Amino acid sequence: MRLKDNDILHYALRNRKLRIGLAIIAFFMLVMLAGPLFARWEARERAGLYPSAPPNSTNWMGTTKMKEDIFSQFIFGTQSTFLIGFLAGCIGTTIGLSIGFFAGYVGGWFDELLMMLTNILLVIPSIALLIILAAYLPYRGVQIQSVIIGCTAWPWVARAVRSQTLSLKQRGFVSLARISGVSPLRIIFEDIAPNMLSYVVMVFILQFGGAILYAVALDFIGLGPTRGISLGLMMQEAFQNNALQVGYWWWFIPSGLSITLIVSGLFFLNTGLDEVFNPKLRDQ
Amino acid sequence: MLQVEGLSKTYNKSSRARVRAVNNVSFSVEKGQIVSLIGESGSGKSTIGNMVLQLTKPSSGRILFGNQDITRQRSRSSLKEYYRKVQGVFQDPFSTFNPIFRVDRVFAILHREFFPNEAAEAWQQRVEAALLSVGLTPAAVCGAYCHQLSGGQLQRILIARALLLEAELLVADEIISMLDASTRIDVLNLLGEMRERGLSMMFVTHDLSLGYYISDRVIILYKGVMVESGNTQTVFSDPQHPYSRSLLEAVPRLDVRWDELPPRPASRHEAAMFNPDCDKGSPRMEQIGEDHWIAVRDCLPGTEL
Amino acid sequence: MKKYISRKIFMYLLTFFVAISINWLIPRMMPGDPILNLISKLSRQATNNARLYAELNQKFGMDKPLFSQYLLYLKNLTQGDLGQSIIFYPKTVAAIVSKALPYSLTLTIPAILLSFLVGNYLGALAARKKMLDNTVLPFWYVLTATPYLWLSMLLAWLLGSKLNLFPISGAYSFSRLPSATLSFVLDYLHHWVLPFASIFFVQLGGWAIGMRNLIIYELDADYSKYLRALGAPDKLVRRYAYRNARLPQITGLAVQLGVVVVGAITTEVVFGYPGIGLILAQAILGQDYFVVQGAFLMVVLCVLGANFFIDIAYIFIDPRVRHSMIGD
Amino acid sequence: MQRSKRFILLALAALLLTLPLAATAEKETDFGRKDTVYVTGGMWSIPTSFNPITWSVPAGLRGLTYESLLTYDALSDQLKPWLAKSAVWQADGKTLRVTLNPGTTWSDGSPLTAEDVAFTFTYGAWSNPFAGYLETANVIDDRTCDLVFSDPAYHSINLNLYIWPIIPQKIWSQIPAEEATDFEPSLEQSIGSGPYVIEGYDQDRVVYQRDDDWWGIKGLERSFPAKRVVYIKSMANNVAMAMLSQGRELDMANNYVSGLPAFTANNPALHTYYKGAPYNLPDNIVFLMPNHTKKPFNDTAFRRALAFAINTDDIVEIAYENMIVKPENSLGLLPHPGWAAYNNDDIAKNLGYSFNQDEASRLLDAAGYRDTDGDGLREYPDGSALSFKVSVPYGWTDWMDALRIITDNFREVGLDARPDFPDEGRYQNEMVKGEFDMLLNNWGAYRSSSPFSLYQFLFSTYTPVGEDEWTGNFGRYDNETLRNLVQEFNRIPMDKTQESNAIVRQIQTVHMQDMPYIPLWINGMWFVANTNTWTNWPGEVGSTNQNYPSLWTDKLQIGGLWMLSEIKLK
Repeated sequence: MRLKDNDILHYALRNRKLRIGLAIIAFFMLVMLAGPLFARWEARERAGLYPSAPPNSTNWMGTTKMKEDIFSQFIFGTQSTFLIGFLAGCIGTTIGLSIGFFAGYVGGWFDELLMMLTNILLVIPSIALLIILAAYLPYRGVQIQSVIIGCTAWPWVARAVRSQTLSLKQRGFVSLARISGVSPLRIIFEDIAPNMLSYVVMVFILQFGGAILYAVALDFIGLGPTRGISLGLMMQEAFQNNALQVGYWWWFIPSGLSITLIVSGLFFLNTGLDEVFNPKLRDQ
Repeated sequence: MLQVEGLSKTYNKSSRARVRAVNNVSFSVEKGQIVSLIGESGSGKSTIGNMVLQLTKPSSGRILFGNQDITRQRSRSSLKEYYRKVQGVFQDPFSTFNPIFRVDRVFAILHREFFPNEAAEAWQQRVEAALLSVGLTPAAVCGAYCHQLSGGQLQRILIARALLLEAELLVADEIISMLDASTRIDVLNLLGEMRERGLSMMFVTHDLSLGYYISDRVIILYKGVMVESGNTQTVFSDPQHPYSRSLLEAVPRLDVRWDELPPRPASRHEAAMFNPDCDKGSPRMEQIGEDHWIAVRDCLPGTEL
Repeated sequence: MKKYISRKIFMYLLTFFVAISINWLIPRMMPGDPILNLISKLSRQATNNARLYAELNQKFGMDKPLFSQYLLYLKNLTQGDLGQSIIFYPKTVAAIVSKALPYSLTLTIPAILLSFLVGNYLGALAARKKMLDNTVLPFWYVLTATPYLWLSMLLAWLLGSKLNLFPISGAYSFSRLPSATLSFVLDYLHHWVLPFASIFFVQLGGWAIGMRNLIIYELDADYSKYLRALGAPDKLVRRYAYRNARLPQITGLAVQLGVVVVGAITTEVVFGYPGIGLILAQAILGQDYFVVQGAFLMVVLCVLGANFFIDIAYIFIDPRVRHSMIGD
Repeated sequence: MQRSKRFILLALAALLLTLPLAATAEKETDFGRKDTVYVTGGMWSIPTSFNPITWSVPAGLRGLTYESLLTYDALSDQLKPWLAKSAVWQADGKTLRVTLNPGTTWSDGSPLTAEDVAFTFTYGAWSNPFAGYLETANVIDDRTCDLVFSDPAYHSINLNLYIWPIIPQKIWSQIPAEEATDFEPSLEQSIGSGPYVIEGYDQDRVVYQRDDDWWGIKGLERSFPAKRVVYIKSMANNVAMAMLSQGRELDMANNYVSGLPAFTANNPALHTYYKGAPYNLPDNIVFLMPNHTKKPFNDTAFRRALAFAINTDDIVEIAYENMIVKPENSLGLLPHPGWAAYNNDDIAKNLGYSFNQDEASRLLDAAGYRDTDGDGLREYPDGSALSFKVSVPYGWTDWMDALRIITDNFREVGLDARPDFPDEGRYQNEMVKGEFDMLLNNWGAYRSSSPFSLYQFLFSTYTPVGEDEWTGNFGRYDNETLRNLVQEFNRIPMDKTQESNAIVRQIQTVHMQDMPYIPLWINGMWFVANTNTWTNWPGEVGSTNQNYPSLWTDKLQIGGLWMLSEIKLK
């Protein structure tokens, strides 16, 4: 049943989707990590010589209406966007996993209760939570945005993990662990969870990408971070300043294109991994 | 040592399709005895095994072990106490081992859960002794993953596991059905040896010949209901219940051609089974011989059978 | 079965009740004072504001104890009374929502259903043809990964501003008032195309990818292998695979239909489409809790309704579900 | 199975498409392009109630459908007749005699008489602007009405003569005064006297149709060329821009459009008031409001230092792309003929400020705000850390951009200032309750017939923290002398400019010395038109339409109406 380790590596290296996905993500990781070495200004620094200038030797990707350097914004925006995706992905996946595991494993009224909670959270749109938080918080930062997204994005994970747990629960090794006197918590984390590792990785990747897209939508309707920069905010500012209509393509294109690339890179990665882990899906 | 009284399990997720997986089953297992639960798939035999192992909660009835009703005590410590004495081996050896760990993890868990005070080295020696006693070379299995071992080896490891705990009762659920013929007999013989050591066993199987081969007593189940039980020899030589009969007749015989089988006279019980005037509820067990019991239905007075 | 359904109904009612209670609670947890906002909308004259404040407080029931406010909310809810808007004062929430709802529904329901049908069809097609799979699949990924609004803006810019093919704002021409005539319907459809397309295309990719993966799984399932071993034509095998793969997709559809009301919030903002999303965006920024509450109520109803419908439909569509109700 | 599914889908789609139709009229409408003028920018919300005496009316209602007694030409600073031929203060200084133009009628044909005028100003609705001032309203005859004031607040009254609408007595007398603001008149009940009646509306528009029997055609010798005026709810910036450039369904926009200079350069059909910078007429002043109940804003030296630190030129040039005028001096007055008499340049020169960060630093140093711990940021004189935030509602993009420049300026002089973008609701709450550090606001600083409106906004009230402040002194600047001066200003007749200016000089002196609120920049009267269908839009040169180009609520009465009557079909 189980693939040998080198099998997985073998397929992973040969999988084209995985390679494309990895290449895209690696590129943006590079932008994110090495970029600050080249970014000469802060994201909000009015650094350019001219407002709304097309790409030139000083401002490699041009400037915004406020003379901000778009290259710097792109670097720091990519960082924030990854941070949002990563944090929100981690939070959403963790909460979803925990709730899914317990609901699926413990079952009974506990399951009913948790699933009701899940359904309610599916039903109450996350903007509701955002409004409350927006009112209480002195400001909204990138981290807060990702916490909010993470805290509202888990119901899908919980549902999926629960059904996976239900099927894993029927497996012999869970029974064996139970008659070995292992505690339910240990069973969940030692026996069930590791068997879902590949699944968890994929869930995380999807949450990562989903969070990025969700953050963009929040930025757009005015519930984005009030401090800092992200690719979504760049896009929103370009939109509000008519960048496309006036012809400032260098302001409008990079943010949207990067988000599209990052998220599709994540999707490629996900499908690639799916194919590596599930022999049924392989091209060959 | 184990007494099962009026055990029932009903899955009622839907009112129309309310399934009585186990219906009012009573039996007992004495020390050193092997009792086989025999029935086709869906007869509820595995559910009984799971209830005895406390993996499934019974809907009603009692399970007494050493005069204690274990269905009433579900605290972790009492559960652990119970598992010291009652252990199980399951049908599919490959799914019984977590594929991502080495197989000897099952021993490590035992060490952690039941013998935390025992020194690692002493424990290791006991593990090796147990493995040797089930006919395995410790070096060959320790450190291996389950997909690297055969089904027979894996089942032996599980038996060794029960030995380490010095369990008193082993619930063996179809443990050889997924093994190939040559290893089957080895495992069966091993079970026989275990009985010699005083281990009681509940042997769950759909295989009549296995039940006949290994057990002291048999219980034949049909759709969750006990239809016949008793001494293995008695039941097999003179099955009384129509279901037991058809079950035994369905086994191909080497000495008689199919069409030469003598016609089977319909029994009183068979007639009762299909008569609408007879009770449709759970039948009661009636003793018809020394250690030979059969399920009967009560019919309305004057019903022509 | 009856018990199953009644239990489901009970759970749904319970969820609904809890959800609307939370919905009620949310505005009350806010630190600010909605009446203050309303007054600043209504009047900037200082002279009468104290009196006005008291009057409005009473009118909105804010002077009552919290619990009786809650009971009043429930009572009003049963009468379809969702309260009064703050930023659109003195319009009632029910009036605002009912006016906007048809626009949202006519935009998103066809977009979701059609993308579902077409996406599933394309996904099934891709699962069959390797070449199609390799060429089109990456395109779908990119499509799904594109932020809605970015695509909307590009579409609006290209097809609306540059090529002048489609109008880019409103649900029908500003030169019209609605009438039951063919020319109005055509005008309406003309405005509908761009917002529809921007939702349709982004969703299409998701459905197609899902369907493709599911079919590939199903084609490898034992029953498919068995059918093929029996010599069944490929077409038949695929049809069975498609039938099975459809089920998880339908679950996804239920969820999508649930967010139909606010799902297109960004699209509606970009195209000035006068649906619930546009109202909600304004209400959120203007902290109009009553409108937000009303819009959320629609979401709650849609999500629960769609899920319930699918839950029940499953019993009839999928024998496995019927079976799983029995097993543990 | 497949076929039936498709059928269901088609049926569903067809059903859904009919939904919006269900609630609407039978008759076919498609306004002729040459009959209609499409405008946007004035309406920010869905049309709520067509009730002219609340403050949240749909744009155009006051002006197009309901008329005021007078109008005010905001370009030439003249009151002009409208419903009233004249409104003259009598010799007692307390009685205002209003004489109506001949032939004024309501849209149902019935006459609009002095009774209606008297009713309007004595009606007990809380929004009545003369409540508290007016003693009685005496109807002299059908055309004449004397408004007798107990407290003749000339400047306030003057403002409302050209803003407040006259309402039909026969409709409103049936409505109890306390329910007046909740009253939602139906279209049948919407009987106005204006040149247009409401034809219809939807979520994103109001359609006004010309009343060809309007009294003013004869009475004012004025007519409106467009058969319909369609008010379109303000839309996303880029949509407005695209629609403007196409000119297909939009003729004029009164909203701030980012990137306009670059855009107009490539679109010859687009018309702005000025051909180049500053493109727009000045309309209102944005103030930086410190909270005087908090440290360090209660320190005059600190506030004055802030004023010197801000580079207002950057705001004009970068945040506003040169779309607005630069202020002439630091008094915070509009460059507007109505206010010109009060533009006391000498006060500005002697006491005012200009952008000079060295001076700002000097003032801060002198007041003891020094960087004592060497982190590059100033501390309080006692050495404790000093930091504050400046608030602007999230989403007001031009203000957000301007604020970023301001806080950067503050940091340049060593102050730890952060821009803060709360949601609009929180911004308002904090403002009204006095819980902010600093904020930007312009509520009452708009173009009017007298700078009294400005000083009323800034200095006429004082509310301690704990109570709600609504007028404009959000920072709780407590100066009783100033408050009395503003009231005194209000009680000097409009034409006695010299007497008024003596008081205004005192107000300005205190303002510049104390710097309670810092004038920052002058917002434009955003205006862009497309000349493909309608021409002769107001403009600096080559236009006979010399009117204030605004269709915002309550700005039709100061120019918008005149503008609409003077546009021409191409």
